[in-house]
Parts: sequence; C-alpha cells; structure tokens
Amino acid sequence: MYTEAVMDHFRNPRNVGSMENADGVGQVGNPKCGDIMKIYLKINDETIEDVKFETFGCGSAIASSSMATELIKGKSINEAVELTNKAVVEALGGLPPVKVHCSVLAEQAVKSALFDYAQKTGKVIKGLENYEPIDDDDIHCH
Amino acid sequence: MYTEAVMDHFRNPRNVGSMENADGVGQVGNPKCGDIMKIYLKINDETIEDVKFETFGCGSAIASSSMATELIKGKSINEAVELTNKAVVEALGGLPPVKVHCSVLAEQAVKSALFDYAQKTGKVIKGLENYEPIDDDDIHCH
Amino acid sequence: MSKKFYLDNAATTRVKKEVIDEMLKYFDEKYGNPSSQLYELGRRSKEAIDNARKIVADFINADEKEIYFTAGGSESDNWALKGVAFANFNKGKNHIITTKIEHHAVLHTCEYLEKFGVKTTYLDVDKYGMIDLEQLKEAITPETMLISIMFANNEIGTIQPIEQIGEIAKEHGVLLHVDAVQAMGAVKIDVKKQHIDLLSMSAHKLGGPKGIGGMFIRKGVKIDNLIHGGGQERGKRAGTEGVQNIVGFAKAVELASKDFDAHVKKLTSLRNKFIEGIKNNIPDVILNGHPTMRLPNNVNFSYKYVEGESILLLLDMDGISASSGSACTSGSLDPSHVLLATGLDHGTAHGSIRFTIGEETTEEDISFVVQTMKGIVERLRMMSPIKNDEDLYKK
Amino acid sequence: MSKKFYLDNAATTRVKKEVIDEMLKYFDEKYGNPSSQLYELGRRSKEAIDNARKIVADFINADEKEIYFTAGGSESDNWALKGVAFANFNKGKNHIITTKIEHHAVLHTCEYLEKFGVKTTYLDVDKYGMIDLEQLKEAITPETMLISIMFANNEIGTIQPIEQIGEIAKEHGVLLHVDAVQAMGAVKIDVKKQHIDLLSMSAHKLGGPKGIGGMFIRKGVKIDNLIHGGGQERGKRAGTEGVQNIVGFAKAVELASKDFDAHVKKLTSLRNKFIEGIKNNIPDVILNGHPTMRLPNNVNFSYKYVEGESILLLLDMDGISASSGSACTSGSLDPSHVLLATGLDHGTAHGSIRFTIGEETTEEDISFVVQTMKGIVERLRMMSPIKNDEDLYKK
Ligand SMILES: Cc1ncc(COP(=O)(O)O)c(C=O)c1O
Ligand SMILES: Cc1ncc(COP(=O)(O)O)c(C=O)c1O
Repeated sequence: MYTEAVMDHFRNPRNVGSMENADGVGQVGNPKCGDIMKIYLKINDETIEDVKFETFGCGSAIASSSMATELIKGKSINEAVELTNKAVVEALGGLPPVKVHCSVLAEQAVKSALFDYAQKTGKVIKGLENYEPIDDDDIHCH
Repeated sequence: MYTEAVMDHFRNPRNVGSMENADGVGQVGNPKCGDIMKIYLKINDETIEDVKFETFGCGSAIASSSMATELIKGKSINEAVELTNKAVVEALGGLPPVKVHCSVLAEQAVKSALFDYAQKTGKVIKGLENYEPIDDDDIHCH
Repeated sequence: MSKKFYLDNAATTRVKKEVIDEMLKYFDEKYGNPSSQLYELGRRSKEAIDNARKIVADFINADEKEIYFTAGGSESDNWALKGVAFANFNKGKNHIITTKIEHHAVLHTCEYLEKFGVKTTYLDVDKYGMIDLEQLKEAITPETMLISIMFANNEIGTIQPIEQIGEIAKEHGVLLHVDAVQAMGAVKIDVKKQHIDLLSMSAHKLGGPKGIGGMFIRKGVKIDNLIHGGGQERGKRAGTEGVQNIVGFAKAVELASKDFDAHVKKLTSLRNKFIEGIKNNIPDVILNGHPTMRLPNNVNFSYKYVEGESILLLLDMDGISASSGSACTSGSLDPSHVLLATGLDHGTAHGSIRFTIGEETTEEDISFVVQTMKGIVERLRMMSPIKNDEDLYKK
Repeated sequence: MSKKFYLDNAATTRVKKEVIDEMLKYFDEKYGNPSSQLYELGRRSKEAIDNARKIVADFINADEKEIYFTAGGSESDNWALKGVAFANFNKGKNHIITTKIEHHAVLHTCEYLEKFGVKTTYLDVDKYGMIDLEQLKEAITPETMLISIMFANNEIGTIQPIEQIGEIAKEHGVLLHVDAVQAMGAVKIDVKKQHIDLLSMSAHKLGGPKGIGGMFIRKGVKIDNLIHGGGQERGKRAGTEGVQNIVGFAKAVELASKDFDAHVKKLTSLRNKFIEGIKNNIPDVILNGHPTMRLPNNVNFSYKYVEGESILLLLDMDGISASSGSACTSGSLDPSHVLLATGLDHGTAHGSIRFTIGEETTEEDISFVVQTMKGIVERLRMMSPIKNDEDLYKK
C-alpha cells in the first residue's frame, strides 16, 4: 500500500515535536477529516534554520509532514514557499490516490507557517501576497 | 434417486416383449411426453395367463411397467382392473414425486389392455363400463 | 518469522483444519455436479449438500427446506431486501425499516431500492449501539413490508434484543430479516423462538471458507430470486453449487455447535481481560459498544487525540492485525457510520481500533497487545498537535 | 472399483491438481481479508486477487480493471442482464435481444425482467443451432439496450459467429453480452477483436473450483450492481472475496492458456472419432449441433425410439457419466429447449445424450463407450413399442 519511503518517514519521522518561541507557526486540517498538521519554523536571515511538526493523522499524513519538513529545512523562505504537494509526493516515491490530500495538507501547513511569519514580521513573501488561511468550516474532507 | 426395487425392475425388467395374437392390447402415453407403454394380455378363463410389455421411457417408466405386469400376472381380470398406481408405487418402494406419473401410466396401460379385451370379446368388465381411451391431444405431459 | 497476533476475526477467520480436510474430498474426488442425479458422482455431491443443509438448519432451529446457500453474507442481505421488495413491487407495500448501524450490504441495498420507490426508515441507536423498541414500533406503517436489523454489530459488537424485535414484527405482521453474519457461533440463534423470517449467514466469520453463506427463509415467505437460472436450491438460487465451500461451511457450523458454551465463555473472559487491560493502562479511551450485550470477541476502543490508521500500521510492525472500523472501510477515509451513529464526534471516531479475538488468542497475547498499544498510543500522542478535548473541538 | 468414464465435462470438471495446490495456500496460511490493507495478511490476499485478475484479463485480452469476480456463470449472466436493464430503468430503453438456446440463467432472467417492463426478442436458430445474422439486425430497434448471445452452447456445442455479432452490435450502438461459460478454454476469446462489452465466465467448467466466476465489463459500460454493500471489486460487486476460489479460477485459466492449441486439437480429434464411432455403430441417430462449428469436447446425438434417462441409468451401471440435455435439466421432465429450438420433435429430443470429453479421456475410453452405447440402445430399442418413425408420429 505505501512505498518504502513513506513507511520509513512514518516509522522514523524527522523533526517531530513542538518549538518554543517559533518565528512562524501554521496549523491546517481538522479532526473531522482525520488529519491536522502543525508546523513550527525557526527563521534566521530569511533561512529556515529549524523546523518541527506535530501531526494527528494517518500514516501518509505523518510521512508527508516529515518529508515536507526535510524538504524545507535549511532552505530560504522563498524556496520554501515554492514547496508543492507534488514535490512531497515525488520525494515519498508516490502516495495512494486517496492519500494525496495528505501531501496537499503538508504544503498548506508550510505556507501557513510562512504566512504567520510574514504577518508577525511584516514581511512580504513572494507567492503569499494573496494567501488566505483556510476556514475549517468550508472544508470538505478530501 | 431411485429405490432398490425400482433399479432392480429397471435393470432386469420382467415380462418384456410383444405378444402375437394377444387377447388384449393397450397403449398409452405419447412420445411428446417422453413415455409410451404398451401392454399385451393373454387371457384364459377370465385369468391373465400371460402379460408382456414394451415401454419407451425413463427408468421409472420401465420399472413401473415391469412391476405392473408382475402384479397382474395370474390374476383374474376383475382383480387386474383394480390395480392402482398407488399399488405400483408401493410395490416399488416409492417413486420420486416427479416420477409418480409413470405409475399412473402403468395403471392406465393395464386398463387400456383390459378394455381392448372387453371390446373384442363383448364382455363387460366391472370398473371399465365408462372407460374412455385417453385422447393424446388432450394430454398435458405430467 | 516472529509471532503473529491475528486479532481481526470479525473481518475473517483462519479456515479450520477440520474444515479444510472435509472440503478436500470435493475437489478431485467427489467433483460431480449435484444436479446430475443420474450418475454416482452427481449423487455424492447432492448428498453432501443435503447433509450440509441439515447441519446449518439444526444450528438455527430451522427446517432443512428453509436453508438456501449463497455466495456469502452480502448476497444474502441483498437477496433478503431486494427479494422481498421486488416481490411486493406494485403491491402497495414499499417501506423498509432498518437501523443506522447495519452493514453496508444492507444500507447500500436500501439506498439502491429507493430508485424503485422503496422508502426506508433508519432507526437510531443509543451510545451503546442499542436500538429503541418504542421507536421501532412507531416506525411501522401499513406500507411496511420488512424490518431488517442485525443480530450483532460487526464493528462495536452490540447485540440487539432480537427476540423482542421478532415479537414486535410478528404482532404487526411485518417480515423480519436478521443479518446474523457476526452473531453465528457467538450468540444462540433460534429462528422459531426469535420469530425471524429471513436470516443472513456467512461461513468465513466462523472458521469456514470465504465466498459462501446461507439464507434462512421461513416457509411461505414471498421473495423474488436474486439469481435466476437453473433449478438449484429448489429453484430459488441458481448457479452450480460451490459444493466444496458448502461442505466447509457446514463443517465450521458443526464445530461451532459442538463446544458452543465453552467457546463463548472462554472468549468472553479473555475479552473482559482485554477491555480491563486497555482501560487500566491507557488514559483517555472510550469503550465503543455495549458493556455487556456485546459479542464475546469484540474489543473496540477510541483512543483520543490519535488517528486509527497510524495505530494499525504500527501494530502491523509488531505482527498484530486489527482493524479500524469494519474491514470493508479500512483504507477508506470517512469515519465509521456505526461509531458516528453512537454519537462519537468525527475526531474521536477516527481514533478507534477494533480487536476481535479468536480461538487461538491467549492471555499472554492480550497482555502483549495491551502493552504494545500503550506504547503506540503514547508515541502518537507525543506527535499529535491535539493534546486535550479543547484542541479537538477548537477550530 | 472398476474404471470410471467421466464424460460430463460440460456439467462440471474435476478440479486440477495444480489448482488445488494453489488454493490450499489461502485457507489457513494466507487467510487475510483482502480489504484489510493495513496489515500483512490482508495485503497478501489482495495481491493474490490482483494477480488472478491479471491472468483472467490477459486470457480474454481485456484490461485488469475490466474484470470482476462473481460466484459463477449464473450470477454473471444475471448481473449483465439485470445490471444493464436497471441502469436503463426509466430511460426509454427497454428491449433485450437474445436467442432461444441460451442457458436458463439468461432466459429466466429475461422472463423475470418482464415485470419491470423489459421486452425480449428471442432469436431463432437453424437445425445446427446457428442464429441468423439478418434476423438479428432486423430485431434491433431504437429501444434495444442489450444483445445477449452465448459464445458456445452447453448442450449441442454450437459456436456462434461472435465477431460478426459484435460488429453488428457495435454498428447499431447496442451493448453485447456474451455468455462464454462453455467457450472458456475451448475457443479463442478476444473481447476487443470480437467487440464484446460484457462477458460471463465460470471456473468449474475448465478445471477450476465451483462457485466462482467472473465478468468482463468494458470500461464505460453503465451497469447497476447486482450485489450492493462493501467496496470490493472497485465498488461493483460487494462481499468478502472468495480468495481461495479466485486463485483457483486464475490457476485453471493459466493452465488452459498454456497449451491451448494442443489441447483443442487433441480434443477435436477425439471428438471426431467419437462422433464417427456412434454414427458407424448405431443406426437411426441424429447428430445435434453444428458438424464443425462446435465445441471440441461435445458429442450430442439423438437416439431414435429410446428415451434418454434410461440410457443414462444404464451408462451409470458401467461407470460412464453423461447427460441428457444440460445438467440443470436432467432430472426434469421437459425435453431440452435447445433441442426443440433446433427443430427436433419432442419424441426424438427425449432420446438425446450429451457426452463431453475431458483432458483425461482416451481413445480406448471412446471405443468402450461407443460399444456400450451400441448395446444399451439395442437393448432399449428391443423394449420399446416404437420401432420406426411412423410409430413415433402416429397417435
Ligand atoms: C452456457 C452456460 N451459462 C451459464 C452457466 C451457469 O454457470 P454456473 O453453474 O457457474 O452458475 C452454465 C453452466 O451451468 C452454462 O453452461
Ligand atoms: C454484519 C455483516 N453483514 C454482512 C457481511 C458481509 O458478509 P460477506 O463478507 O460474507 O459478504 C459482514 C462481513 O463483512 C458483516 O460483518
């Protein structure tokens, strides 16, 4: 059902945990749908120095979060904002069709954390000018 | 499916054959329905001295014919005319429900042969006063 | 290979040795078509089916002539509902009463029948998964042709008061169909005493093979065929009989009837230890289903703040097989309709795991699984952004 | 025990050794529920089904996603006809075209569908059992939703020109369902080349287990479920899969595909010897079915002036299994609808015997059976009051 890479990131998730005094925090998802992702960023000099995640969700949600954090760690915020769900899926060697939404959630969690950082610092991040946090009430699960 | 007695009479039918100069001959049934029975009687002094049958039909038709001939052989015509299909079934130790009509046919074949004898000799056989040979066109198979 | 713990016996069971041995005679030895009564091989197959029918009939206190073999529980459920509905087609009866916690084989069939003008009432259940007999009575109308209620639920194990339901159905002159797929071998079934008119059965839930089941249809019940064709099953269910499967089904039933009471007692005791073990070792859990009116092999809990699939994947790494919701829906994304019907919120429903023990389960297995679960739940809760009920409900 | 001659392979076949061996892995070893994808045991079962689906798909040149497993040929036939009819329910299409010589699984389903407003045209056949393509064309109306024609007949073995039928169906934009239960393993099936939209299959006619079959449904064909419920078979056929049976079905198909040409050639040659043997040794016989466009294992004759059941009973005494008409109807009293459709009178039809040879049949077997038949027919003719055609037709 899952690729080796998914199972590896599920079994040994990278960057798990929370972060005190994070520079940006983003949470997306909804318990109703069965997955919530929260991403914490430590940003220094426009670079993502550290990243942590907490996830409530299925195997692919955990693996997607883990992979997403790996993909943006050490990157500039401009690189990070360009992370796509497709990149996450590819890095994981694929996800079952019904689970692709998990990678979408991971992308959104990263964007949401970057947006929080932008809001707190008053910076404008290219690509997030028109970003609007998703309202849970509008969410149709998957 | 069939009792021992049925199989015995099917395998080793008694009184098979035709008869020249029979005193009474009766044929009932219809190829359409899959069974025809023909019974030949040799009658002497109101007694059935000999009987033969020819049957086109299934195992129970052959067994019923055989059993019917055995049951009337040596009997008086007044006894023979009282042969019922029920007696044939009982003597055979039973017939499957869908095959009971074979015993009915055997009873009718006997009656038909006796009627033929009555017609030829002008005798009146008690029980056959109102006998009417069945018209094949009216037959609904079983 | 390390030890395996198969705890998903409600999904399917290992086929028992005695069942396999019995079945093996009907592959290349007695392989005749039971419809071929005019030769030896065919008669042997027919006898085998007749014998199997008797065993199944006896087990539920029915007459042999009231037992029909099908390809499984789903076919039986479909047949019961569609067969009765289509037999009443254009006869003014168009109403079915069922519950919100039926198997999809019943629920999706009811939905489908809407396009033929059938109306369905779905009865509620309480937090234990029990229906309300008063609501049932009130739901019956002059148009009602069928009540379809499962004997025991596959997910939460709750056992309904079928005898009382049967009395209500009888009083109102409405047919009662009971899905007994999970109840077979775990609960005493007596179609006479319980006033059941149609009963669905499946072999693979009690040590028999997959793809074979049965239906009890009370003499006189008007029902259309689901599968038309040859004259098999006294003209009611066409298709060359899966003789080997039928024989296997009957053998499984025979074995189940042999030590029924001891088996149920043993499982119940293990189940209770399992439930206590989870409750005492893991905080923030909710037992799903009824505390006592439940299947002797069912242990279903919701583990707050974590999600079920992750638990299953981690259990699998330790060789433990379990399920989140029913086997049919694991892998699907919506939380179980059964858990939602008992009033669980979606978030909590997502974190539910069903263990269903079997004949081979031991006390040691249970201790091991409880400890493993404790570790898994702790680990996932550490990873979870939800730490308490407030997190769960706040946006 | 004396030697047995099983010559009723159209009724069912002995399950092949390799098939049994393959199946045995799925009873108490890989017994998981294929819907349980989150643990090892479930995944093994799922893989087995996927693999089986591929084998069956390849055999008929279909895509894996177009293959659905069912409980046998009858279920497949029912599904094809009811599924298409109900999908067109209230859509203005209500006409089915079939033939007078279909299996009862098709004919009785058509009859049943009348109560839902479906109209059926039953095509005639000639004395060889062949349909007339012109009559087919003329029967098509704007209301026609489905043509259902069997690939090869189970009683007389006649093979229809399916490719031409497929072209006609395609031209007119009507779906084509083909009952290939008897054709599987005996005739090359290519659903693409032959323009087939739905195809019924059954395992037990080619060395597989009883109670399992399949259906090919071309991508895009609108069809209702026959069995609703869980999401098995991509939501199209509910019910826990009979994994062991599915695996056995696929193994039988695999074996059949391996030496297809050699097998067909061998059977054809034996069949021709058998036919010649009967013709040359027994007077007043009529070969039923087409002389060349016939199944390689089918030998069906009418023996004038005698009745079939008696022949079968006497054959059984010599250990020979055969059938009069189809297996479903032996034991029933009406002569076969197929033989009547070819123009045989009732009396002659009653005296018809079908031998269907198998892999294990030898030339010696055939010589023995021909001589036995000669004796049996002579014996019964001696007993018969019908000695010639005049007797047969006079009242
Ligand atoms: C032509 C044909 N169609 C359908 C069937 C029914 O198949 P099954 O016995 O697998 O239900 C048969 C066999 O009995 C058959 O010969
Ligand atoms: C309550 C209930 N009904 C019906 C079914 C369907 O049975 P089967 O899988 O034999 O079709 C199941 C099992 O999946 C079940 O648990």
